[in-house]
This record gives sequence, C-alpha cells and structure tokens, in this order.
Amino acid sequence: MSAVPPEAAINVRQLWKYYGDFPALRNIELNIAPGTCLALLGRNGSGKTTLLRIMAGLMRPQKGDVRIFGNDPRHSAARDAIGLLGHGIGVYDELSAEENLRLFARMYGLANPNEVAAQWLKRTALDHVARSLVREFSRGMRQRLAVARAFLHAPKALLLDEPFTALDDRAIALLQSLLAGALKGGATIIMSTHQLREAMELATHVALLNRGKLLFHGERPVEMIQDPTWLYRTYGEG
Amino acid sequence: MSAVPPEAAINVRQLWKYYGDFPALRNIELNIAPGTCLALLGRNGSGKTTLLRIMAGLMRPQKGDVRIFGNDPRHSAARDAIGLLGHGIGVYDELSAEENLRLFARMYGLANPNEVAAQWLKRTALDHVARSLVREFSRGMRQRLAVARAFLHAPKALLLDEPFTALDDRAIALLQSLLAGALKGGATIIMSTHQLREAMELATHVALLNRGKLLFHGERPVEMIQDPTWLYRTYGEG
Amino acid sequence: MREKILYGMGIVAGLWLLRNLYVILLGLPDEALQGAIYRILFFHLPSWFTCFTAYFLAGGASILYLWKKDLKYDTFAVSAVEVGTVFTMVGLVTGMIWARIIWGIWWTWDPRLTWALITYIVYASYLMLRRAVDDPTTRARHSAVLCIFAFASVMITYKAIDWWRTQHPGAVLSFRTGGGTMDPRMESIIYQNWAALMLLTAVLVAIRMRQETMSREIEGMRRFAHAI
Amino acid sequence: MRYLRQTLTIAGKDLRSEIRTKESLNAAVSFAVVILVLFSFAVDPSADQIKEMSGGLLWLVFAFAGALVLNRSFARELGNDCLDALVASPVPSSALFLGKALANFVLLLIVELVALPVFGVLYNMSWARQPLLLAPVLLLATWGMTVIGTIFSALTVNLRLRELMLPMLIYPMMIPVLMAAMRLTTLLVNGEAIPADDQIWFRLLVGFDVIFTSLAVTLVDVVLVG
Amino acid sequence: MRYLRQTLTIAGKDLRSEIRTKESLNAAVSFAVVILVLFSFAVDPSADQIKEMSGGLLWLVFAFAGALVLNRSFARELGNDCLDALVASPVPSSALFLGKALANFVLLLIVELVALPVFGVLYNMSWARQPLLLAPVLLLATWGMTVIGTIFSALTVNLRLRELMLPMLIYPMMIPVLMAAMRLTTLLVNGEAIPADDQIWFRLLVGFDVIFTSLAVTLVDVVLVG
Ligand code: HEM
Ligand SMILES: Nc1ncnc2c1ncn2[C@@H]1O[C@H](COP(=O)(O)OP(=O)(O)OP(=O)(O)O)[C@@H](O)[C@H]1O
Ligand SMILES: Nc1ncnc2c1ncn2[C@@H]1O[C@H](COP(=O)(O)OP(=O)(O)OP(=O)(O)O)[C@@H](O)[C@H]1O
Ligand SMILES: [Mg+2]
Ligand SMILES: [Mg+2]
Repeated sequence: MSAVPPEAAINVRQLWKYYGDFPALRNIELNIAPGTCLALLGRNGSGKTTLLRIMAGLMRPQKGDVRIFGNDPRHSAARDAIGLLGHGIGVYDELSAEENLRLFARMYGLANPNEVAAQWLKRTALDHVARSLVREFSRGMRQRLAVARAFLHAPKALLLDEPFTALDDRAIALLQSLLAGALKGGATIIMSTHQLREAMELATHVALLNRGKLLFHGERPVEMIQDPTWLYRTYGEG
Repeated sequence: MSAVPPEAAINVRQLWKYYGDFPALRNIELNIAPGTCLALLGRNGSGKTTLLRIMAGLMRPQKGDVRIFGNDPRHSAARDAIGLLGHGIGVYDELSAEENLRLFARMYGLANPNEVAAQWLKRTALDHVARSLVREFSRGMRQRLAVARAFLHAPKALLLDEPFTALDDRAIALLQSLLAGALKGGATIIMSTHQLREAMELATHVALLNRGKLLFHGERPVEMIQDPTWLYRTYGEG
Repeated sequence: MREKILYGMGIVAGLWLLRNLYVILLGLPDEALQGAIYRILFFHLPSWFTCFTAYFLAGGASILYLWKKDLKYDTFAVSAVEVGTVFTMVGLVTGMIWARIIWGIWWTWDPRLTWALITYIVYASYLMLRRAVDDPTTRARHSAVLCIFAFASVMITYKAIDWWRTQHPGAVLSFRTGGGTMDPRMESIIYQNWAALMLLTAVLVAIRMRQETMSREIEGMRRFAHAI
Repeated sequence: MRYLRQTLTIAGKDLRSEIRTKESLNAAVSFAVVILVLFSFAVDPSADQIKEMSGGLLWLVFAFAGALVLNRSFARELGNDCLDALVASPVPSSALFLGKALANFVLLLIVELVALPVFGVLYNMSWARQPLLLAPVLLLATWGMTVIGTIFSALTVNLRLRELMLPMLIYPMMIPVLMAAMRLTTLLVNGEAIPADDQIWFRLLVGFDVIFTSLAVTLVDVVLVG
Repeated sequence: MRYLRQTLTIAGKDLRSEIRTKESLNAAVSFAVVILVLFSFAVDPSADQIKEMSGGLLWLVFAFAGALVLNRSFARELGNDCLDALVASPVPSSALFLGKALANFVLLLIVELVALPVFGVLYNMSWARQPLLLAPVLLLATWGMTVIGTIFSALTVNLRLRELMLPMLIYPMMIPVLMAAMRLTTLLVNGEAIPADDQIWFRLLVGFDVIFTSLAVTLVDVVLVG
C-alpha cells in the first residue's frame, strides 16, 4: 500500500473484479495524470466498461482500490469530480432540456442551478429548444444534451464509454470539439472505444486491455496516427 | 405505376413514411440490382432504419410500395428471400445455439433443419459450443450466431442495420468475410452504417439519405475509398 | 477425508433418528386427549426449529456476505435456505396431517399456520430470485438483501402464538412456558430429534455447498473459455 | 399443413423455453398462492358464504396469476429483438399468434391445475365433484383469457409502458369470460346442477371464444406489422 | 441540510415527471376501478357480509393498484440509463431511496384517495365515519407498502424478469402491513371502536414501518452499488 502519487488524477491499484468466478479485471495498475486524455482500448469483452464503471463508482471491485484525486469513488468529493457519459444519455424524456439540466445542477449542489443550466444550453446550441421535452429531440440533440449534463458541474475527470458509437460525422465532430475544450480546461478524460480513428484525434495516452489484463499503458505511440490498429497487432495478440 | 424493371432485386417506388405528421421518408425511389452491395448512408435520423424496416416487411409505408424480387415484402416468397440482421441478434438466450438455428430453419420451412443448422454452426466456428445456451456466449460468439441465423436460408437479399456497431476489429473482419462470401454467392446486400471505412470495403453502390430524401444513389464514387466522408461533403449539406 | 466425516455424520444422524423413533413409538405412553397421533409432534416441532435455525444462519451468512463480499457466505446462505425449505415443507406436511386428524381439515387460516405458509413462500421466492439473476456477484448481493428482509417472517411465525389467539396450540417447551407443561422425558426426545435433524442439516448443507461452489467454478471457467 | 407446422413450431419454441427456465410458471404459481393468502385476510375463509364465492375467488386468482404468464408471451421476444426476426420470417402473423396462444393456453392450464388443489386444501373445498362439467368450463374460459391476453400482449409489447398498460387493457376485456366462468364454477364446485337460467353462460363462453379468436387472428397482422 | 435538499430534489423530480405524464397515476386509478368491478362479480356486493370484508377488499385494491406505481419507481430510470447518472451523482443512495419513497408515498396516497370514494359508491359504504383514526392507518400502512415496494423496485430494476419478480417479492413482504391495515380499516369503516385486542395492529404497523425503513435505508447502497 504505497502512497498515492500526488500527481495522479485517477489511481488504480491491484484491481480485481470478478463476475462470480470469472475475472473480468485482473490486477489492473493504472496511474492517470491530470490533464491527459486516455483512450481505453481492447477487444469485445476485455473489460473496458467494467473498469469505467468501477472508476465511476457504479460498482465495487473485489480487490484493490481506485482513487479519484485521492478519494474513494463513492466519496462525495470524488463524485463531484466525475462526469459520466455512458451508452445511454442519462436524461429524462419526460422533462424539458432546461428542467433536466437544472435537476442535475441541483443534485450536484451547484450554487446557481438556473444560470448554469442556461449557460450550458447556450454552449450546446440548445437554447432555442430549452423548454421542449427531450422526448421530441433528435438523436443529435439528445447527445448534445447528454454532454451538457455530463459537463455541467465542470468535472475534473470525464469518463466516457464508447461515446462515438452510432453517431454521424457531425455529432462526432461536435463531441470532439467539446472534449478538446474540456481537455484544454485541464480536465482528465478517459474514454473506451472501438472507433480508433476518432479516438486518436484526442488521445494523449492509450491503454490496452486484453481479457481483463492491462497489456499496455503509455503515451500514444506515433505509429497509431497512421495505423490505428498498430497497437492491437503489436501488443494485442497475447 | 410503371412495370418493375425485371432486373431489380429490390425496387422502391415513391415511398413515403410518416410518424404521425413527421415524414421520415419522402418519396424514395430506389432500384437495387441483384448482386450489389449497397451502403445506405445518412446522418442520424435521416431514415435509414425506417427504410430498412419497410424493406424487411416489419412496417408498412403510408404511400408507395416496395418489391422484393417482384413481390410485396409481406408475401411469403419475399420473406423467404430476405435475411435480416438488426441491432439485436434475434436469437433466444434460453435456447442453445443448435436449437436456435433449428428453430429458424423450421420456421423457414427448410427440408432438413438439423443438417442446415449443423452446417452453419461449423461455418461460423460455433460447432464446439453447439449445445451451450446463448446466454453464456460472448459478444463475438453471439454476433456469429446472429449471422448464421440471418444466412441460414440462403437469402437472396440481406438487410443489415449498422452491423459493425460496437464490434472490435476481429469481429468486423469476420463479418466482412461472411458478407463477401454471400456477395460472391450472388446475394444482394443493403446495409446502413456510420462506419464508412468498414462499409467501403464491401460496398459496390452507395445511397445517401438526408432528412428522409434520397440525395444520391449510384456506384460507389472512387473518391470515397481515400476519403469516406467525401459523399457527405459533396451531396450531404443540402 | 472430508467426505468420510460427512458420511459419518450422516450415518450418526440417521441412527440417532431411528433410535429416537424407537423411543417415541414404544417408550412413551399415549397422550391423554389425542391418543397416538400426538407423536407427530416429535417431528413437527423439531422440523420447524431446524428450518428456523437454517434461516437464521442463512440470514447471518447474508449479513456476513454484505460485509466481507466473499462468495462462500453466499454459498452457505443458499444451501441453508434450500435445506431449510425442505424442513419447512416437512413441518407443513406433518402439521397438515395432524390437523386433518385432530381438526378434521387440512388447513385453516389461523395466524400461526398462515405465517408458516408465508415463510415458505418468502423463501421460495428467494430461491426464485436467485435464478433470475445471471451474474453471481449481483445475485449474491441481491439475494442477501432479500434474505435479511425475509427473516422478519420467521420471527413473526415464531411469535404468532403469543401475539394472536390461535387455534394452533401454544408453546409447550419449558423455555417458553417456564416449565411444567410437558413431561421432561418427552421434551428431551424433542431436543434430541432436533439435534439429530440439525446434524442431518449440517451434512446436507455441506453437500449442497460443494455442489454450488463447483457449479460456480465451472461456470466461471466456461465463461473464460467463451471469452476467447 | 405448412401453416399448422409453423404454428406448432412457434408453440413448441415457447413451451420449450418456458419449461427450461420455468420462469413464468414458477412466478405464476407462487403468485397464485400469495393471492390465496391475501384473500384469506380479506374474506373470512371459514365462513359459510365462502362457498358462494369460491368460483369468484378462483377465477380472480387465475386472472391475476395468468396475467404474469400472458405478459411474458410477447415480452419474451423483446430481449434480443427476436420479434423482428420472427415477423420477418415466412411464418404468417396469424400462425405466430396461434402458436403463442397455444403455448399460453397450455401454460395457463398448468397454472390452474396446480392452483386448483391448493385452493381446495387451503379453503377446504372439494372442487372435483363434477369434473366432467368443470373441464369444459376451464378449457373454454382459459382459451378466452388466452386469446385476449395474447393479442393485447402483442399490442403492448413495444410500448414504453407495457407493464402499466397490459393489466389495464386485459382485465376489462376479460370480464365476460371471467363472469361466466365464476358463476359456472361456483355452481359446479358446490356440486349443484346448472339451472336452465345459467345455461346462457356456457353459450356466452363459446360465443366469446369464437368471436374473439376470429377477431384476434384477423387483426394480429395489423397489430404486428401495421 | 444538503441531504434533505437532495432528497427533496429527487422526490420533486419523480413527482414532476409523474404529474406531467400521469402515466402510472392513470393506470393505477383505472386498474383500481377495474379490480373493484371484478371483485363485485366475485363477491355479492349487496350482501351484508360485505361490511366485514370492506377493509380487506380495499387494501387488496390498494396493493394491486399500488404495485403499478411502485413498479415504475426505479423502472422510470431505466430508459436512458438515468439510473447510472443518478448513482454517479453526489446524491447518496439513501437520499435517492428516501426521495423516491417520498414520491411514491404521495402517489400512492393520491391513488387511495381516489379509490376510496369509488369504493364507497360501488359498494355502498360510508367509509368516512372515523376519519381521524382512519388517517393514521392509511398513512402508516401506505408508508409501509411504499418502503417495501421502493426497495424491491430497486432490487429488481436490472432483472430480466422484473415484471415477474416484483409482485412475487413485494406481496409476501407486505402482508404484515396489509393484515394490520385490513383489520383496522374494517373496524373503522364500520364505525366500530377498536377493541383492546386489536391495538396490537397499530403497534405492528409502527414497528414494521420503523424496522423496514431503517433496514431499507441501510441496505439500499448495497443494492444499487454493491
Ligand atoms: C398445517 C398445519 C400446521 C402448521 C403450518 C404448523 C406450524 C407450526 C409452527 C411454525 C410451529 C413452530 C414451533 C415454534 O417455534 O414455536 C409449530 C409448533 C407446534 N405445533 Fe404446529 N402447525 C400445524 C399444525 C399443528 C397441529 C394440527 C397441531 C396440534 C393440534 C400442532 C401442534 C403444534 C405444537 C404443540 C407445537 C409446539 C408449540 C410451540 O412450542 O411453539 N401443529 N407448528
Ligand atoms: N453483468 C455481468 N455478468 C456477468 N458477466 C459480465 C457482466 N458484465 C460483463 N461481463 C463479462 O465481463 C467481461 C468484460 O465485460 P465488459 O462489458 O467490461 O467488456 P467491454 O470491454 O466493455 O466489451 P465491449 O467492447 O463489448 O463493450 C465480458 O467477458 C463479459 O462477458
Ligand atoms: N417510432 C418512431 N416514432 C416517431 N418518430 C420516429 C420513430 N422512429 C424514428 N422516428 C423518427 O424518424 C426519423 C428517422 O429515424 P431512423 O431511425 O430511420 O433514422 P436513422 O437514419 O436510422 O438514424 P440513426 O443513424 O440515428 O440510426 C428520425 O427523425 C426519428 O426521430
Ligand atoms: Mg463495453
Ligand atoms: Mg438507425
């Protein structure tokens, strides 16, 4: 139990997660420095979603632990610091865009929920439909609202699970620009994805999972810009 | 009501589909020759899924009609000719791989369900787990079983809705090789996708939908091999 | 080695029960009011005590699971509940046979009887909940929570004769009545039967635990193989 | 012939996956017992009038427990988008419907045949006094419940609020069958003859079954495809 | 303070979306009416004994109709994976639970207050003879139902067989509350005083509420997170 490196945004130590007797994560060690964007890669079933959910405090591991800026993921300080964007958009269909954002602002205990909501509606170009119910939104609008929801409380750590799946080129570009903005603002980003090309536009680091084991973690190899599957071929067939 | 061009595998004429008052498809005209592989492109909400579902006979349009080898999609000859692979895998978790394939073989009225099932299990490399319940399968195995289910009755027209979504590189390669095989065998393939690069490996033709209108349909432009988004930029901003 | 101990314990339990049966049938006099049939009490009461104990232990194991997150507690809990429901069934059936002879009907909606039935349903639904969850870890967690809630029904069943006026007879054992209602010889046989049944329970639970652990390991291995 | 084979294939599939997992059977049977227990608090089960309510209680139990089975019928197909695969196959919608209805019918009968003796024991009723007359009532009324349940299960399967809508829709529709079955069962269970006045209930059952089956078979394609 | 605000935020959200769509309210109220009608076929509503069954019938209706509301409680969060967003937020699981329970409590009370007069009319009962004693019974028993329903709704929310499992789990657990409520309501609705013997039911209600609320609040984090 060495001390947490003071510079780590997210620190994962000797993490094991079992589903029954099946080890989905095996002894993961991971230090993520603040301000990096980590692309979490791995084949289907390698444990990416599991790892992200444990980091987000949605699940507990059997062994090992995770620190978000030095805190347990279930500690309220850690949860204030986390922004989560999973497969679903995480907003309510039967509330309006504005109501959704205010609700989450209030849940995060922000001082001025209404202002923050208005501000993010503007930033995601949804202010003209602020009062429409989310049910009536198109896929792109929903995705933007989901991003607003996740970014609302200025999280220092963003966790994204396959954020580009089933999005069209425009929606991907929008998400990338918002993520780039957050990164510039000092946030730490971790995203899992199979769409390597899209991920490589942002990623400063990559990590490769294979059947629950961490095979590679480090700065993005230059080879991957030209050839995104380079990593798989080099480390992945273990 | 001109005659159906005799050479068309799938023929769509003046098709309109409304959800309530919202026109999801506007006056689509489309002739797909047998043996082609058509990539159906378009931004989120442009109507790709709607069009595929109408072709598969899962929905009826308000106006216009669709012919599958000259028949109405709900005609049993048309349905014998169609293989469908949607977002879900379309097989039962609580049955074994073998039982699933036999079930569908029987539903398609094949003469020898057991043999066909065995044969497809071998072809998708699932024969060693033929008796395991699908519930225990990994994502890749499920996808292969889904392909076996869709290909079982040697369909002459394959309809695929975002087949590459959330698959890893290996699973994509497998699917591509199976599709290439079907194409060589004379099948007609129509697939919707946002993953242009993967689609371009197979596509002989492309069609572009924009807000329910067909903007482009023709052979795959050579420009798209180098730059898959070329089509969007050239025709898409209408 | 463990096998042998288990089988040995099983044999001891069987022999002990046989010996008790001999005493019950031939050693004890008929009861004044009910005649020979009262002897069913020697199995009725110990069955209930046995299943209550099993449920109690399962509840304890569930709390331990939630605390330690070790699947062996969950394995114990499910094994204990399974064996417990068997004895609940024995208690219900012996009670119903007794009721048929003494009261002339198989069942009446008396609070004690009703709560005994509810207890059975609650633990049966525990077993059903387990089948509905695929991931063993989630399954363990959720069923542990249910197991803790479920114990309330056991307590109500136990206290039912004190809380309501029931057709079912009240307490007979001296630790509840303060003594004097029952021939000590009979009471001792009741305790002996209970002890023998508990021994049997221990054997059954141990066997079930082995099966459960094994099938979980096999499932884990299978998933691992399929994940390739 | 082909139609019949397709119908049986669908019924066989549903029965096989249900028998394998016993999910809705277990749930329905134990729910039936739970309702019997709940009723015992609501009505005084030792009272004499219970005899006059026996058919009523019984069919309420069948209706509530049966809804669990019926609800699963099309919901079972939602998991992996199996419904799309079924509808896209050459099996006609009406064969699909009949196959599923057949499977549900068998499952409901199983639930009823388990619940009957339990009811008999718990409520101290000897329900088997006129088995030859009770059987057709059971079969006819159960088929009526099945048809209504299956078609509405198809209708609600894609609704967001399936769990809310289904009970609201099916119980009111089932009322005619349930009323007939309640009345006839009460008479039969108490060993009484069926007076001429009550013969109409039989006719109502038969009429209901015929009309609603043909309606459902005709309309199911519209429900599933549009 | 922060805890309280979070609880109220959650409760407010649930109430707001429910009031806006009225989905489960409408369904529950109309289901209640349907059940009342069904019961009126099963038992003879004009008979005298109906008086002795009034509390029983009423609480059966509340339990069946209420389950629809309770079932939606966490199911509401499934749609867009909202549950993950909630659990990942700084709102503690217990505040989440209490907020949802509060909303359910209000909704159940609304359903009950609508169903009561309907019952009164259909069964010709004047239920409001001892309102000051009936009110605490309603409140205590409804809270008990709410706590059980909400925690089991959380427990089953991710199950494949949610619709099957939830009724199987909650009704047996609710039986103590329902029994107490049935007995007391029957007495109160008929204008009788509560005999000393039956005082135990009040104590049972209070005890149940206290014990199960504390259990649920303690265990909900384990249920939602692990
Ligand atoms: C289906 C019917 C019956 C059921 C479900 C039932 C249930 C129970 C239960 C749960 C106990 C618990 C023992 C305890 O922990 O205190 C018990 C004990 C007992 N039962 Fe029964 N019983 C039934 C029928 C009968 C009948 C018909 C008789 C005799 C007339 C009887 C006599 C006793 C006696 C004497 C005890 C021990 C009382 C005590 O110390 O609590 N039971 N029964
Ligand atoms: N709830 C669960 N119960 C049992 N096993 C599970 C569960 N969730 C995931 N698994 C298993 O754990 C492993 C890791 O799953 P996970 O979802 O984390 O993979 P992933 O990397 O996100 O895959 P994908 O790229 O397909 O999303 C897989 O083998 C999967 O089968
Ligand atoms: N069931 C429905 N009810 C109402 N509107 C619908 C429904 N299904 C689709 N739509 C609308 O119809 C339009 C076309 O939807 P469709 O799903 O066909 O698009 P798509 O091209 O498949 O989009 P994506 O790339 O996001 O999958 C969208 O604007 C969508 O909002
Ligand atoms: Mg994943
Ligand atoms: Mg689509």
